[in-house]
Amino acid sequence: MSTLHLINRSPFSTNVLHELADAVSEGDHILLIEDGVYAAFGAPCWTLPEGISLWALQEDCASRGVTPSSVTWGTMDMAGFVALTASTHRTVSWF
Amino acid sequence: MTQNTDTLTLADGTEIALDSDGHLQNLNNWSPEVAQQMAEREGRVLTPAHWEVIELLRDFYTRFEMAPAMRALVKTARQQLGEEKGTSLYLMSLFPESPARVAARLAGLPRPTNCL
Amino acid sequence: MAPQGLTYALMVQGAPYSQQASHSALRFAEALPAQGHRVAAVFFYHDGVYNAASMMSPPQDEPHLLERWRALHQVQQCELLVCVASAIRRGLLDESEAKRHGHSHPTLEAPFELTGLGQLMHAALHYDRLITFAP
Amino acid sequence: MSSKSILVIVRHPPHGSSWVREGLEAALVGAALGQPPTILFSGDGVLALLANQQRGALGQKGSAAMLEGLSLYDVEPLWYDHLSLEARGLDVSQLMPGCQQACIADMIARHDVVMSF
Repeated sequence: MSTLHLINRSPFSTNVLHELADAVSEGDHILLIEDGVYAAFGAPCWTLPEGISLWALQEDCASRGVTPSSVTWGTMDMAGFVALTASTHRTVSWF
Repeated sequence: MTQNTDTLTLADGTEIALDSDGHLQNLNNWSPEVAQQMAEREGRVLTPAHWEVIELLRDFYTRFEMAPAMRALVKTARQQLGEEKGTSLYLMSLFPESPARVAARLAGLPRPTNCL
Repeated sequence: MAPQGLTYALMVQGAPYSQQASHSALRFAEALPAQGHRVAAVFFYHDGVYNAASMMSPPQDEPHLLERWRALHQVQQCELLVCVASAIRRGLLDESEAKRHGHSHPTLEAPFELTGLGQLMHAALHYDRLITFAP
Repeated sequence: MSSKSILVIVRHPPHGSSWVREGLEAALVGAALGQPPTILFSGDGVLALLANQQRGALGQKGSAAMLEGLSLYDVEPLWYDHLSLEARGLDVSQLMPGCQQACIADMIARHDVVMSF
């Protein structure tokens, strides 16, 4: 019964990621899309609980010249995005 | 600009414009006399029981800045007019078809924007 | 392990050519069939209603989002539902609303349809997933 | 209708954008159809719950009046994320009546569908 959280805002312009830290549960997935992928440069600049999978959408990283830190962030193509929405119970968009 | 499809003429000769659904074009034009004429035009006779509901709707709109859907209208009627009148059956008997719509139109509330 | 054959509802809240929301939603919707899923309904709300602007005329070297929505409708037989309250405020009127408000031309055409929020709630309750693409 | 539960999360403040009103509209329609959603105010959304609001300039409608009407649609209580409230230096005494605290993670986990505004 896990949740996919979609982030489409730059972490440097909003507080979304800090809010998200209180909203996730173990087993949830976070997927960065659109301007959200700017969060994928290094280690997260906020603290997340354990047991959360972190992803960045490949095509939005590529268009922006962002190379996600491979230690923290997995990359995912559009097919992976679709698969994540199917394997989780619900999707929440943060904007 | 809104299409002018009908008008009411008040006793003093004032013309009041209605839209194609019979709603007031300008909500500020509402008065009990206007409601009375709108009802006559629709072939309805307003009794004190009808007026009670019309007043209830105007009060709802003033407090909450929206017209109530049926569910909320019934609940408000129950709270303000008592158990007996707070039923959809009772409201339907006063305003057949759709009480929330018809009574809101007569009460001079805006045409609802979100048809269900 | 992911379930197969799901029906999706999308809610699009971002305006075309201002935000990436429409692109993301289209990309996502177009990727569904490859995994056996389909989009059953797209609900346009907030500034997302501008996606239905029938006179949308983008330069030739940019994606024509209106055409993409039409194509999506064709391929996946999805409903393109536009919140009537959001749309009319913002000047998107189908033929009957245009007439009602005294305008000579509609600004929204099939396969887009003006509809109430009830359809969004219906989609949320009846389809397997609801995904929101926000500005 | 199916028995799925819907959570409406409002995460934006009133007046500056139409998000609060549009989220409430969706909740009201769900309720009018006999499926009252849960409504949760989180992040800047908690600011929509402040007491003593009024209409904006140009007659712009806010959301406070609508919020007061929600209980007539059986959409109650008005849940707020308590960490969001604290983070803004506010406490429940500054909010309109009918508000109750919640934890956003639990709320999300307990509902089938989440709509955010």
